[in-house]
Amino acid sequence: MIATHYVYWVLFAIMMIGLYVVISHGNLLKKLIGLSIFQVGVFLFYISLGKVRGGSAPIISPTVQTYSHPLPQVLILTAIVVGVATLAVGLGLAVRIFETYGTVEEDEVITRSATDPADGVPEDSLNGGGGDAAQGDEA
Amino acid sequence: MTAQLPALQVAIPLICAPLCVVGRSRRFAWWLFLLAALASLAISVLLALRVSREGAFSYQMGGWTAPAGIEWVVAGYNVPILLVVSAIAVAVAVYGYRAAGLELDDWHTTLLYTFLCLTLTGLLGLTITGDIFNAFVFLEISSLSTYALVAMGRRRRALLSSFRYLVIGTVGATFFVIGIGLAYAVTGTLNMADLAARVGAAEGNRALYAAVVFMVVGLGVKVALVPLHAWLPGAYAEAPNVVSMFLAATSTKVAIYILTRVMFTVFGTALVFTALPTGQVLLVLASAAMILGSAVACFQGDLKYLLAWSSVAQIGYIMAGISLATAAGVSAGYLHIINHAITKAAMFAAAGLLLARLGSVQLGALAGLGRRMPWTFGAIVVAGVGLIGLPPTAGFVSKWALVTALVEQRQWLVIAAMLVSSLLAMVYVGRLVEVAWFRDPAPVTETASPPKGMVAVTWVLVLLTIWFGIDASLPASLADSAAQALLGGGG
Amino acid sequence: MSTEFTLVAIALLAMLTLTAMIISRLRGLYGAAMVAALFSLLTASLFVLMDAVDVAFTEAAVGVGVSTVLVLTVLALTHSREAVTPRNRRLPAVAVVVAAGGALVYASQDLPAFGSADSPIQTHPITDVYLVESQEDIGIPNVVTEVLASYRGLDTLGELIVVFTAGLTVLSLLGTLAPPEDCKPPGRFHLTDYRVIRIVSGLLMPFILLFALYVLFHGDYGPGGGFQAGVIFASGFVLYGLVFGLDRAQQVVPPRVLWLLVSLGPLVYAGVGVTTMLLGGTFLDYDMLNQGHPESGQHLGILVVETAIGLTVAAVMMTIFFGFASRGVTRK
Amino acid sequence: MHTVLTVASGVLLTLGSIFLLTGAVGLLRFPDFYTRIHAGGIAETVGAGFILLGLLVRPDDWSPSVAVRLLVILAFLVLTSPTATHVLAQAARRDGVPVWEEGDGPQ
Repeated sequence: MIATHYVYWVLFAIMMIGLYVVISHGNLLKKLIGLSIFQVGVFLFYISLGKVRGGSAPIISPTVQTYSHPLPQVLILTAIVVGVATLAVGLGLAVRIFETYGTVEEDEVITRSATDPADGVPEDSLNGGGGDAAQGDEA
Repeated sequence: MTAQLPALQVAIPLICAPLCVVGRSRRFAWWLFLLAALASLAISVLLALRVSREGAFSYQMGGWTAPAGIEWVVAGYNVPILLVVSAIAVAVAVYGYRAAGLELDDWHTTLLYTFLCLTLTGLLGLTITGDIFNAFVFLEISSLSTYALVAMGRRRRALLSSFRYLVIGTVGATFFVIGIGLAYAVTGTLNMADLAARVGAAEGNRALYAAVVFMVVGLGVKVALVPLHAWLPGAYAEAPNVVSMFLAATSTKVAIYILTRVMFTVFGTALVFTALPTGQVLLVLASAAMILGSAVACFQGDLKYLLAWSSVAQIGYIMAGISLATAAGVSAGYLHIINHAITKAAMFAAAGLLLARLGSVQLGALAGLGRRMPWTFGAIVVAGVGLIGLPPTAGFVSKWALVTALVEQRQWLVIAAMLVSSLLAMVYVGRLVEVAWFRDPAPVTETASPPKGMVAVTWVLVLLTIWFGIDASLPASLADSAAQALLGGGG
Repeated sequence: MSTEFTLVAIALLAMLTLTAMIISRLRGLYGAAMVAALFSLLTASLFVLMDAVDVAFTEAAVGVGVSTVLVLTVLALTHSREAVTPRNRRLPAVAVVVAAGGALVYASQDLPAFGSADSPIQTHPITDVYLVESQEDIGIPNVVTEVLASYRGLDTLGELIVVFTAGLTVLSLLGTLAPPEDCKPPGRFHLTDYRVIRIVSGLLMPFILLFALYVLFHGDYGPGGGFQAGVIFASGFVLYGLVFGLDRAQQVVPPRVLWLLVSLGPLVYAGVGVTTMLLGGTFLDYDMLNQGHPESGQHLGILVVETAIGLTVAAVMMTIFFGFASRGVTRK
Repeated sequence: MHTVLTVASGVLLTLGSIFLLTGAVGLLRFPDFYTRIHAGGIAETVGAGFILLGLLVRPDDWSPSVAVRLLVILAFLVLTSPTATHVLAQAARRDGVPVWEEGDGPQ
């Protein structure tokens, strides 16, 4: 069991470290880093499923007999891209949250959100916008 | 050309999205979204007709036959969802023509329609696909564009709501991927029909049990089933109203669909409901959702938060029906998916009318306005009656079906939870009535009445709930054929 | 498994676990970001060890490159020090982790042994379709490219749409790209003042761009493809923007052009799908592109699709980077 | 010839590993930023360079295409690594990171 399954167990441990960081840490950026670790653990798990003993990369050549399975690799290529896209969106949100709340700690954001009377007011009316209704009527 | 319809169902909104960006104009983007929505509706009607004529059929992407390539399946179980999603999209498009501009500047309105096209693409693709990893990809398309839409909300809290949704949603999606991985390790395939065929051979496999658990939990996040609902209230309430209307009516419904598809047609009732106690656990959670959602809704001071919490409760009703795993239960669940989508869309549309006129939907700001805005509040009350589940609205029909299914299975505790939840719903709808008619009007600055198009859409939706309450033959036949397709073992 | 394989695997896995733990403990986020880059590098090495060269390439480009640059840029815009985690957050986290980890370990009892050649995955008929039949149907040596662009071309289209969505979302959050004249770095400090870095990056630029093209067009025969090429192409411009200033980078690629390129990829990709439908096949059936020779139709389809991916990925990565970076410049 | 090359390759690989190891030790033990990046820089150029050379002369499965790639890697390494060290040092000096002097004690 240990000899044949150790890879899976280590990868599960890595997933769980990532998941722990996501849930327990209040810092939004740290959460995103944790999310990446969690996902990378899953990616490695998929790739480990496709590996064949003594196999080589699935690029067909006359000298090679055994190939590892290409399908998990394709799935993970897709998943990596989805992961970085999510990371970019999360980082964009974190920047905006920092600009409006002045912090990236989730707990502080929540307290500031609860105590600040300005929070009920739409952001653009604070900036002296307020031309929205007029725009709507043009349409 | 009809053979190509399944691909067009998703390809049209997909192509419209980048075109919106190229056009760089709010009007142009709106036209494209309307076009995408109308085309999807037309195609889904055609697909529904074809399914009712000749039964389920599949479409092989790229010309590769099923397990090697990706397969799309149109059958009784996803036709109702396709219809609901595209019909709501049309309503949102017409409603959004004037509504979107009230909350967003020109540039963000253009992006709004782009993201709506993308969400539509994701939801339709998720519904129609017959390949489980492909489902994950479409799930992420719809999720990512949803995060963007929520973040467009006017209040700064929208950003935090969006971020939380992003983190929770991504964890859920990753759980789903882990589940796919475990099932793939045991069966070697990703095609849903092929999976279903091979799952039977791997009976008693513990990896498969874990796969079920991970998928149900992962999709449970997207469904917002208690206790995984934390993202929902903020996301629905802080998003721009057009977005709330679209999401509340469609996104959780599609998640519920894909959950049922995985439970019934991929893993099968024998594994999910007999070998594992999924049914009991889901029933308990559904009951908790009904009570918690309605109870919290009673204490909300903001109409949109109230509606969002009521959605949590309504998801409980749907899940209760589905987790019975009987034909009557699943059919009731589907019926409630259809009816609640229309009712909730009508509710948010009415809330949008208030937002357009008052700029706020705090209950305090609505005091005594019932007489001054009879049409708006009339819509709210009728739709509210639908949320409680009283005749003659559609809500009553589906709740009646649900109670019948529950009685059949002797789930008295769940019925009790339903009753409590309905009473609580009466409280929060009653509160709205009390605020609107029996309080002294607050001094409000009078603004122009909301655009006619928005009022028209709201009332069309409201009348639709009444119509489906009186003559439920169309939704009921769709729901019945869905239940049949799901439980009949059709892969 | 051979002994060397096991030794290398255990060493890499141990280092991977260690770095993951260090990341979770580090409160200085610049440090955490750098260790996270190391984590990605180790991951990429493991991917190579497990024969996933394309994935390793992507992870190296994305995890070590793009993610790190993005996180560092955002750290420069926000706080780089994390507050102490309150104790009350730990308990639910531990509960979730124990439950999920327990379920996984429970599941692992029935997972096929690592590397076994008779697991359900390896014995499923599609293995032969991908590894043997594909050589007759498509005839490209890199099977990963074949499966990615043809058999599961729809997933890849979806992936491209996700990238497109991410680019738009960042723009929607951070506002339109600032015009070049607003992106001039604040006076006193210029990286351009360092002659060494200016000359070295000037020397490297053409090679980076050339390498990107090589990766794009060599994807049929070796690891590589549109996505990796796009990332490398974008990293060339990111380097240029970092060294010579955002204003000059944006003069080379104006925001308007970026916009067009961002949406061009999905349009081209979906356009290929529609074309094959008009020619009588199903969506993305490249056989239709050259009806006499389905093989060359497949080659053409895969090439066009990979180029579309490369275009959009490069454009989106640049958009995202410029979005974050110009935020920093214009805010000061 | 084969034996000579194998031995040479082994020696080069060992040398490279030793340099990498000393670089790592130096990174931990040196007292200030500047000396540490010196250690890191040595490891990066000399250590990695020796390892690449060792791989280059390895006679088993030697092929021109691999050799060319190794040489290209070496060329880029020689170009980029000192540049990175240089920029780091410049940036540290601009930010006023103090230089360790005899008698300052460990940092």
